[in-house]
Amino acid sequence: MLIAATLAIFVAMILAIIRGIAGPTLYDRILAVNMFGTKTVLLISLLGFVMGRPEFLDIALVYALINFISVIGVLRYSDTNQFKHMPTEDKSIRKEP
Amino acid sequence: MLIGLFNDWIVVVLMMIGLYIVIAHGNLIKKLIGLTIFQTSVFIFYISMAKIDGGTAPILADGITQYSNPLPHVLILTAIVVGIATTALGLSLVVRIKESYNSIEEEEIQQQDNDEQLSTNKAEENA
Amino acid sequence: MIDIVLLSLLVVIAIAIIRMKDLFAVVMLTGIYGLLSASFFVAMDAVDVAFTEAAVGAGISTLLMLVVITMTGRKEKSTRHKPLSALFVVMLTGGLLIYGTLDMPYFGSADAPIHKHTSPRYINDSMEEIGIPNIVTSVLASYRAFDTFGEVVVIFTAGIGVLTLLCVARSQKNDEEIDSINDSMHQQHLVIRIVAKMLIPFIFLFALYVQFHGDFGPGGGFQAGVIFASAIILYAMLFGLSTARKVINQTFVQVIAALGVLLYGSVGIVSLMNGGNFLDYNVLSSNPIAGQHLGILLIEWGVGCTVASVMVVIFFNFAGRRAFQQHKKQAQDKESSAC
Amino acid sequence: MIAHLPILQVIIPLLAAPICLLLNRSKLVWLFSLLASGLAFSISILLLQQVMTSGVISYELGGWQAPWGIEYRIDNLNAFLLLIISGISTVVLFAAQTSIEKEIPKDKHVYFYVLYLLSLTGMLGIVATGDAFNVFVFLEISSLSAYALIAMGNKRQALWASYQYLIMGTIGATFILIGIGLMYQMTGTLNMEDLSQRLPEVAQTRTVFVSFVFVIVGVCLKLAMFPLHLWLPNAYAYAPSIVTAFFAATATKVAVYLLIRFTFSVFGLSFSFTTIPLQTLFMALGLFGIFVASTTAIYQSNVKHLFAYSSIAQIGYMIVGFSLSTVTGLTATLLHMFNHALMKGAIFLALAAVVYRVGNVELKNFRGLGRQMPLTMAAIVIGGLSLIGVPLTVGFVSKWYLLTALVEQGWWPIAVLILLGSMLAVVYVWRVIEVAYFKEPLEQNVEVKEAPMSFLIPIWTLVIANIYFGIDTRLSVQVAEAAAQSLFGVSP
Amino acid sequence: MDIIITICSGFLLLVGSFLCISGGIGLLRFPDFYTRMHAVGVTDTLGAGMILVGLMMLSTDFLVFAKLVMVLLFTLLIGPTTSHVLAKAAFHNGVRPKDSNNLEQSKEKENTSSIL
Repeated sequence: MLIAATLAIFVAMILAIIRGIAGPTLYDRILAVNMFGTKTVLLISLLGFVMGRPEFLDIALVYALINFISVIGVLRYSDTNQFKHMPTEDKSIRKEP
Repeated sequence: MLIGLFNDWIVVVLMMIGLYIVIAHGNLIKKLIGLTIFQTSVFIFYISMAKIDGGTAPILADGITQYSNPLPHVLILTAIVVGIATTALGLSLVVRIKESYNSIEEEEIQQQDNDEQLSTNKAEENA
Repeated sequence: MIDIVLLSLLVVIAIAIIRMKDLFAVVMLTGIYGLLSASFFVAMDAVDVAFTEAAVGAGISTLLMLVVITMTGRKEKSTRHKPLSALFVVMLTGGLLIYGTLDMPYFGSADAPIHKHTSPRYINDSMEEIGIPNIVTSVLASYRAFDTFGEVVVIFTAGIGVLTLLCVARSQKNDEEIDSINDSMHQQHLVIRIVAKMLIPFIFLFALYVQFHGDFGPGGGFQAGVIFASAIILYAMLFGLSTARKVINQTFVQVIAALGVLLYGSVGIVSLMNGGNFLDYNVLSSNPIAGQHLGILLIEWGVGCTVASVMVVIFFNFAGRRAFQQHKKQAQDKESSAC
Repeated sequence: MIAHLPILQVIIPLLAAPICLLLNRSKLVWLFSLLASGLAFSISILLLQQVMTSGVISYELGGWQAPWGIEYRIDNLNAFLLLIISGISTVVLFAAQTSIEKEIPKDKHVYFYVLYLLSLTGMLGIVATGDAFNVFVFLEISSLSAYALIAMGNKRQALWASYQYLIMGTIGATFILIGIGLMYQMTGTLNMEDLSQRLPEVAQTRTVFVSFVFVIVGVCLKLAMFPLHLWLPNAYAYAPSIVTAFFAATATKVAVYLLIRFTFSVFGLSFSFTTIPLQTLFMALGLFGIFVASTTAIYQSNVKHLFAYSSIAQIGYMIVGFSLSTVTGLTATLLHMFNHALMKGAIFLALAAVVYRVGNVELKNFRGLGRQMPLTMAAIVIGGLSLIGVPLTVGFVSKWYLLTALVEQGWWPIAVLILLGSMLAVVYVWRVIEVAYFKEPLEQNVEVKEAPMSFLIPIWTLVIANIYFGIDTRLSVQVAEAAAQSLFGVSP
Repeated sequence: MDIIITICSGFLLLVGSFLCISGGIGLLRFPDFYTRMHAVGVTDTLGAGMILVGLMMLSTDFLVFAKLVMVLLFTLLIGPTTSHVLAKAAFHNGVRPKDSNNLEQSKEKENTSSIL
């Protein structure tokens, strides 16, 4: 059963990578990275149980943490010109940041 | 034969991709990323060297006899930190180069340097 | 079997990185590349290495590249200069390496020479000589402690190098201006700030757990330092750099970095004074095992301090430079609009 | 304390760096780093005496025996290099404070000294260690601090030169890492002594051959040998002049030491020179390097570029001596390392004095310096003469040993080529002398005065050493001979 | 007793992995950014929760159980937050949902709005 779950997670990771490479807009790619991160967390925990070494769970926790911080970092710096001027409400289509 | 060495061949392919990026691409950040890929593939080569079939992680636990070799892990811990140190220094250089040359493409920077060199030589002739 | 799948995924991503033009996407793919190689290390039982690679490879380097890209622009010019000579050099080295792999011991074979000569002693005797279950930490901190000392100095050098290049003399004036921007940021990031307020203490606690758990499970000075620094970086990203600088100012962090290296060196000097060789922990206290534990604990603490403070210094300098550039652009906009 | 000398040699500058960061006042930090470098210099003298009397010293770090722990092995070769590096660094540090006054902004002086001490530690660490992976770690320390130091130059080209050096240097270091990894894979040990015993039985495998090629290419990248030297001229020309003086005299010597250590001690003489035609390859590259570098040096308008290219030519001489693989050939290389350090140290320190007074080192600013800065120009003249190899100077000694080694092997034509190479050196040295002594100074350089004392003392100590070791060659030749014998004696 | 546990955990793992795969397929097939967001956001948190609870059932000693609880809590906390921040940033930067009624009008808007 564990092996089946690991294979499923692998398939999900490959799908995420396809979207990551193909994704037209930047935010599709951030979404792919986010999904890829959560899938790696699951993969590591499952590997921990498949290989019978439960120490792996610390690494799974760090993965989730790092994934969270890098996605926040990407979003924080992707809308770069947010600080140029006060963000008005009716934000029309943004030109190249 | 194939299965045994397949791992190393993929690592060699990764190394060559990293080296190709460093040499062929003009963008300075792309070069640094190529360098990271090149170094990460060397780490993967070291770690796949240390693995024993049926061996588990080198943390002593009762009831387990076969452990993978811990020494390459120690070497790679050092090498990862060296890699991030070089990347951080390279990125700070890229920021300063962008500020002074206003471009991070290798050809443009080289062009600006050559023009500056020519202008100083010309100034020297008529001086 | 798992590793072949992971390696082929890595090759796919590396090829995608070659073809991508938009640097943002390339940095994202580098993040995925770091995560994938870290999970490869987990599959290869390299637990500590996976820890560090994830925290450093996928976390810090992606963040740094992001900050640099916001300063230098996202588009990469498409001209590939001298691709043929690059291809030739790459083919040459690749062919040489493949030629070299023909005589290598097969992957995972137990009778390879490296499993015979030095490492049997590490695996069998490390429990009696040093007494901690995690062999990687015992080799890292005791058998080859000088390598780790060199490595702490490498990180310290990188921190000083980034400081010399990006250090910006901050005037008091532009701090108030940045604070005004901060208020606008507040209502932008309301949700994430509340979640971050909940998370950051937990991350600090987790970092300390990793620091002191290094002897029994995966973990140690480097990983703890990087996690500690990433919590501070999260705080700086969300609550603004100037508030973060008020909490942790530049000189304080430099002092901690220097103290970390000195702590590591002084453990060596003390063992010199007690008559052992440099970094010989047996002489640190009455019975050797306690000495080893004490020595490893102290140097892990030194490593943790230095790595955390250098990572914070590096991020603060990059973000500080970005704020400095934006501030200069604003000043120019004002002048151009004013005159 | 005497037993702990090998490790103190590296630890004192290493711990001095963070202490300097804590002190944080540039005057105090300068004195402290001068003290640390002087201490390292005196330790290296003691070590040299100890090695000359009692043979190889082995120091186990952490108290673990050799192949399991890291071991410091100091033999004649190491001690000789340690002496050169710490000596040059002490002399150069003497002039550092006044020189960086003009070239580096005030708030960065402390960081300059910290990076200087770290690069000194890196070089001492590479030379003193007997563990292959430890070489890589300390190589990274010295390279990282070198990139940061070069990037502190005031012109914008310094940033670009430092970036190129970073890319080339990291590729070189990673090649060395691959080489060490392959060696480790086939023998299972990282200790150099242990490697030299265990390599012969696996020497015929392809992996060891590839690891040898990778290590040699990586070291040649660091060495700036002829085809891989592109990063050196810009890096040395645009860096702050004190940094150039320090690196020109020591950085390439450390790489030459690595080349010698890996080919002779680790892989063994028989393996290194039979698997690939190392002898003819290195001889050809060395000679080619001498001629190409000397001719490009002649057309340079910037004097720092000129002497940077001449450094590449001098490395060519060392490579030719190394490729002979005979005792006298190796002695010639070791002698030339020592002499080249003295020559280049003196010349680049004098250039630092010129930069301090005139502002830049373009050839047109050198007009009439012969009269305005007599002592500095005299130092450049004597350094130039010893570059050419005029008798009574230290350059002549190393050229003499190189020629005898060549003649011993019966290669007359190559000896003639070496003499032709020295003639090229005459041309570019004469270009500098002619401008300095026979041209009227430009109008803005008229009121240039002599360099301050803090420059003249180190410059003239090196110049006097240049002449003294040119005449009384007992000390340098005896140490170089002993080192060469120990290398040939060591390998079976 | 433990047969029930293995069956339960097996069932949970199966459903969890099915959810993950469906999230992946949703990521690829949905036409527009926000629909993909929805697909991933939902299946991520639920699928991960399921698998982790399934693993909790299998875990023997308490330490492993505690770590799994922490991983579960952490994923449940950051999953929705990241989706929220992602959607907010995307909307802020002009990525407009593709409304189905006037498909062609949104067609030209789609290519102008997608930044890259």
